[in-house]
Amino acid sequence: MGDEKPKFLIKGGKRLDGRKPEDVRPIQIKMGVVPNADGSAEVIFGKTRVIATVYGPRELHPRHQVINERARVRVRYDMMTFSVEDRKRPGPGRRETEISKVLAEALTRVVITEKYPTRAIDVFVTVVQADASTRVAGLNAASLALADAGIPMRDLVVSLSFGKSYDEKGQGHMVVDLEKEEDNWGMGDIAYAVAPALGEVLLLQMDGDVTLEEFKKGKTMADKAALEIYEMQKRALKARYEEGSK
Amino acid sequence: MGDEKPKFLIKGGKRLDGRKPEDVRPIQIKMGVVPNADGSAEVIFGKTRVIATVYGPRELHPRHQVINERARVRVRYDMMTFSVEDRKRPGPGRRETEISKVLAEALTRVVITEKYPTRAIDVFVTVVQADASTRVAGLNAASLALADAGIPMRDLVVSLSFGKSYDEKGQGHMVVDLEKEEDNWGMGDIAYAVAPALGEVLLLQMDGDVTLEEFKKGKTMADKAALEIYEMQKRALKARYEEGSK
Amino acid sequence: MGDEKPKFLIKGGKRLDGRKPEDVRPIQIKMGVVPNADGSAEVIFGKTRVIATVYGPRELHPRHQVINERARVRVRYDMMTFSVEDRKRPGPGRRETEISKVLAEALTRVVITEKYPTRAIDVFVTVVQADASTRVAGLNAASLALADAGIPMRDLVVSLSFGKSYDEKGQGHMVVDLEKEEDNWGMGDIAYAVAPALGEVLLLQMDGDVTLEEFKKGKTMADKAALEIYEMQKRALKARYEEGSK
Amino acid sequence: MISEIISNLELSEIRDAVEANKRLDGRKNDEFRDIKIETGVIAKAEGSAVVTMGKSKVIAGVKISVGTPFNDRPNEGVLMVNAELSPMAHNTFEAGRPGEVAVELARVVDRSIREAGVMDTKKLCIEAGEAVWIVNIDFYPLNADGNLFDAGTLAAMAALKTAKMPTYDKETKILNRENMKNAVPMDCTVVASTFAKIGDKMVVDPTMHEEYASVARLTVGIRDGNIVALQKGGNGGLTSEQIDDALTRAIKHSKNLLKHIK
Amino acid sequence: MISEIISNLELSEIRDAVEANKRLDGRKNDEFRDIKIETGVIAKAEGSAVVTMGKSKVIAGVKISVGTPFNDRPNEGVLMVNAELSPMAHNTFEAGRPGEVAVELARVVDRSIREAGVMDTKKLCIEAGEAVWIVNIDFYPLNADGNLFDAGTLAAMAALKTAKMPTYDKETKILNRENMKNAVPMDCTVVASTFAKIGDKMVVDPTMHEEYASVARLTVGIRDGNIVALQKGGNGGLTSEQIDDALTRAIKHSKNLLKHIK
Amino acid sequence: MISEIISNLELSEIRDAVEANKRLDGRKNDEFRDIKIETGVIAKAEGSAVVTMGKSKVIAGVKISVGTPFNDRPNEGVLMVNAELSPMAHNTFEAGRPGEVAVELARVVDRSIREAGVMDTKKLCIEAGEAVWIVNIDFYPLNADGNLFDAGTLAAMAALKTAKMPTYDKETKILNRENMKNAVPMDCTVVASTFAKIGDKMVVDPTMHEEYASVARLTVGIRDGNIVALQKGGNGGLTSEQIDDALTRAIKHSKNLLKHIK
Repeated sequence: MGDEKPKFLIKGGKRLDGRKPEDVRPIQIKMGVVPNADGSAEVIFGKTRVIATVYGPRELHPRHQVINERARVRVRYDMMTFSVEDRKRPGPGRRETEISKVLAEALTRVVITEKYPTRAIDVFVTVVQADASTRVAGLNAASLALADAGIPMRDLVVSLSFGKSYDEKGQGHMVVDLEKEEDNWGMGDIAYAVAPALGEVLLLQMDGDVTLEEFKKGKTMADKAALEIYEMQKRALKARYEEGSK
Repeated sequence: MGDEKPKFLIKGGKRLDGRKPEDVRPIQIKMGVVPNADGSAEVIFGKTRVIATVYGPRELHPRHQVINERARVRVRYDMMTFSVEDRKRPGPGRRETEISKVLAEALTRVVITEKYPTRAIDVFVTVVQADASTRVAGLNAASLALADAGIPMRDLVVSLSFGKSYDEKGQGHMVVDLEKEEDNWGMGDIAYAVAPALGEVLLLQMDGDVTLEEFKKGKTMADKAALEIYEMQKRALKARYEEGSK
Repeated sequence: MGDEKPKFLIKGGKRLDGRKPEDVRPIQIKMGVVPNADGSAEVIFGKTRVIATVYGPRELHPRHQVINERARVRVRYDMMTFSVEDRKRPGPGRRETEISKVLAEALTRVVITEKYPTRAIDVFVTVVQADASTRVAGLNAASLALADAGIPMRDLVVSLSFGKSYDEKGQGHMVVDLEKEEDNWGMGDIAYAVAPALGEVLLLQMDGDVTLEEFKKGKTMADKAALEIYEMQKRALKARYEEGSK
Repeated sequence: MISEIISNLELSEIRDAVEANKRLDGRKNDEFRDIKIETGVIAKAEGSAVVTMGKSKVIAGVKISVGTPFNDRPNEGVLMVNAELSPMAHNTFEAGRPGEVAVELARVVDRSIREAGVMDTKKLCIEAGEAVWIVNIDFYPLNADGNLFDAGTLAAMAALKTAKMPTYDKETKILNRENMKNAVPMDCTVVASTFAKIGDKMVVDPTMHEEYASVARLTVGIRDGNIVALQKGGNGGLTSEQIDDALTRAIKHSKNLLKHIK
Repeated sequence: MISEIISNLELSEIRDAVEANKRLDGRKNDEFRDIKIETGVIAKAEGSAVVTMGKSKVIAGVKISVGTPFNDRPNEGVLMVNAELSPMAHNTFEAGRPGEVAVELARVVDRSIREAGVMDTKKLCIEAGEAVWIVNIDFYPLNADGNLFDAGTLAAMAALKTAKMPTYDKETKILNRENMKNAVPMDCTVVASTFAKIGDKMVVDPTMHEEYASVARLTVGIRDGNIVALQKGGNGGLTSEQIDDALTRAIKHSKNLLKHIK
Repeated sequence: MISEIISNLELSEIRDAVEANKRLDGRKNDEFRDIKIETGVIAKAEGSAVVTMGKSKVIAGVKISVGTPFNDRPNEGVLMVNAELSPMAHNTFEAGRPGEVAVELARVVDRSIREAGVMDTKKLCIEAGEAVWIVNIDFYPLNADGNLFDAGTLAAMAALKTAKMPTYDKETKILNRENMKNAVPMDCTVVASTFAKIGDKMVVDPTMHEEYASVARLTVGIRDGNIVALQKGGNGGLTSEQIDDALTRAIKHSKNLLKHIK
């Protein structure tokens, strides 16, 4: 990563990969990619590839983690060692621990956990290839994998990043779905998730430097893009359901 | 600590900080410094500052540690990372493990543990600033915190260090309550605790090189100083009690 | 181990230590070497010394390891820090974990585990001095220690290594019971164990490069040597039994 | 956030109080507790501070040493923020490796400081590729009563502001902590405001019981009126309006908070 | 091998099927499942492959970096093979430090590659005693349905075969992964065949349920028709004839397996 | 000290025996068990010894290697003493990281050796700041029947006394353990005596059952008649007189113990 900072990330309204500020990268959704799991999905955002698998509801160990009134949604976000430029040591570090926590909180909001008191619903979010926005790609995958597992949900979780790029004059521009260069060099990186039907924001993390107005503008762009992703999720689930019922 | 060895630690009956051999440093006791805890106390010996907190009697995990007939007194001695010259890595190492063990043994003797079968009484001894004699300062703090928590006790534990300093001729002199230079360069460092009413020694650890006569002399000096500290403990508890009953 | 590769490991039918290809090193068996244990044995193959101790059948912790129908045979293979050329860090690494697994599997076959449902039979295999073939020496010791502990068994486990040496022309020769130089520089190292009465191979691991014919030849040699070791085991147990019944 | 249970009675008391904009300790929903900052409390540390925020109390210490830079940043020093939820400070804190609560706390405080550009780590270079300053900020609650995020950020900033640099002799490789005079190089100051969602209100600077009674949390790091760090926590969601409300209020609060750090 | 219980009914079905040389999925006892290998699947990795073997699916990636050699081998690079039985891939896999099953799997795949002499680590020396190439091969099951040994070995070999070397500038000590062209130096190819003993038959390439139904396992690594690695697993024994049978068949299978790795 | 329970009957037998100054194994309260020391038992180690003390048996080994000195002591070698309470030796010893019992045991033996000045670590310097000798002494009980402190100290000393130094070539950085001749530099010898308080008597060299029956323990390290290390253990207290008594006796015993170490 001894790379030089690029002169611009956006120029004439076009980003480095040709996208407009409000464009997400090509998104692919593959359902049921891990047959062993109770539910699974792979979500691809450009060069970012993440697989989520769900096991459960199942018995919860260790005992002191049991919640009497509802199921506990546990998330383990991890990166394959070769998913990044420099080999990542196996096993979660502090970054992965934090991400696992906020993903679990977002998913807990939509899972109807009270249907499964004392049980565990385990979600494994595994980054196969990282090109920024891995946690939000993973959260979409997790939402789909939960639905694939037949876990009753209040809504889907729709997630993407947004942030602040700069043009050749150093002027900031809000953009959605950051790729690697924008994440490395941009002036703001926001991980964001909504439950559209509930009208709630479930994930919000930011590194950067933005004004309140910039933030609001980005959020509006993200909300719009989220609706597209929401539709994709629903289409993928419908197709999966129809395939299953054949 | 690439420091030079001082030419003397005591000269003309005066130690580097002006104390006489039998003098302890100025001691401060603050009760109830951590309101969250069931009991707490801070003890300051010169520049050494240690806080002890007590939680319990409470349920004991893991199960295999439970003692059917009595409570288990557990101690966790730890140092804040910035309490010492070179940052200490967080978490206890081998030194801390050993100290925790001997402190727990000393406290177990005075707590009427049979009143709380199967329970845990947890004592956390945290060094905020270290200038030698941290474990003995911590043991006084722990004794006070236990009393503050209302745990029934057979006696208080009164603790201080003693050791052997040298004068400008290299001649040894027994002194009480070592500060850092005396600890680093002296010829004997003894951690010592007594239960005055029980007439028992509850802590005794030594690094150094002393004759039997020197040891006995130091012990006599320490026993005398211990009685002063005993009175201070009692006064602090009395003041705390009166404050509480207002 | 910056040592030079020797010009040959065998010449004129004689190995570096004078043995013929089919010869095992002098073997010593000492029973009951650790009186604390329920059973124990030390096995010495030349300069390789291994002690095995057995504790059990005893209660098994943690609970999730319990097998309802039978006892679980657990093995912990470990090397003393000073048993090897360069000090080994205490505690098992990946190599030790693998060896422990295959030893446990071999022993499970011969122990009549169904006699002790839910219990643990713990076997500790400790290398005191390593000169190759430590796991097979350890497996013989474990077999004897189990018998010494009075654990009912279907058969004894008889174990030795075999492999492929080279002569001064680089020609391969199969040999049994490798010592250190043969292990380091030879072209094949096979850890092997049989239960002679059952007619089964219970341990088989190989590093190397051999043809099928070479392998078969070595195996035949090893089977022959195994019968000698089998007799030694039986003699050692008989002597132990007679000593015990005096 | 923390698994202790509070009674349903207390829960509804807290909610009613927030609804009436008069919290149980008498504060309005947009009011911080009293803040007191004491610096230079640890002689052994290069910088230190104790922050008292109501009944929450946090101690932070700065230790500065010399190490080798990371391979990919040969001319940058290293800043590390770490939170230790020592079991001394609350009966729900456990000994052992930092759990997810401690990790999140440390990372959120670290994030504000890093993203605000408080420290230009290039100024911590002693000799490129060879030796750089390593600045460790560790903080511990001395008593935990909620909102350790904001108290921790204040403590870290106050400790850093008052810290002094050791000196280092490149030849002898000796680090000297006597007569430290120079301040640590700092470019700006950052503060954080944390909000808890109780009912559908956002209350600032929650106590621990308010945290138990809340369904979501939002921490906002502000530097010069700009947002530099955000972290939502908790199993509940926030509406877009609740977020905007919190951000606006955090910008306002930042001015008061900054006054506490000289 | 893995502690999941299968029903007695299924157990006897599997045994009867093997006895009749017609396994539950229709295969003969000496038949592998269909194998599919896709390489270059991970742009971030220097080499990568996904191997599908029936319902078992394994991904392997190669990462190459520069490090210092071991003291006792100053002019040799380092090759490391690691298996991660991530809990994503099966409900019996657990998070945390690799257990004995993962360790054995990694070490057996590593053993075949090392003992076959696939890589002459002396060719990985950049500057003796100073800098050598470190080649890490990590593999993960993406779906586990038995015989991860053979699938893992294939995946590791296919990833290695298609891997490219980064470049390294000794002066600036900069590692460059752009425009990688040169292949990783390889001297040969190794493959493995694994047999499960069910009843008194040895069946090749067992599914996970066949593994549950088996009492012993034998993995055979073959290079150029020679045996380079062996590993018996399981609580049961093998007769000498069963071993010889497996070895003979493994040599035969190796030719087909090799065809899958270009 | 160790949580195994002994019966009340045995407890009172032990107490009565001590009271009568005729312990269950026939010894007087101030009598050690028979001590046997065998050295040079491990050819792979630079020094080694097995100490038998009644039914307690301890093996110690010395390994010597070359490493870099600590930053703050550039011209001093390193001496490290470690105790491994391997589960092989007693059914109460557990596998895993050393517990507090093992840590205390190791540190108390280490303390005697270090404080007595047995080894001047400055004599272990090869090249200041660059290379120094690292001397590791590890000891393991081979059978545990009480008083591992004194047996461990004897074993460590005997192993060290008979250890030989490897040679080291500064140019090639090659460590050579062939034909080792020179002794390890030692300035003195230290021994330890441990007392258990049973009733109000102090008995020397307790068996494990005597340890169970005791309420406190005192270990005394003696060099040249001076006290160099002390460690009290156990949940009970000692009177001042009991301590003085133990110290006096430890000084006396030290002369006999020294005879066992040539």
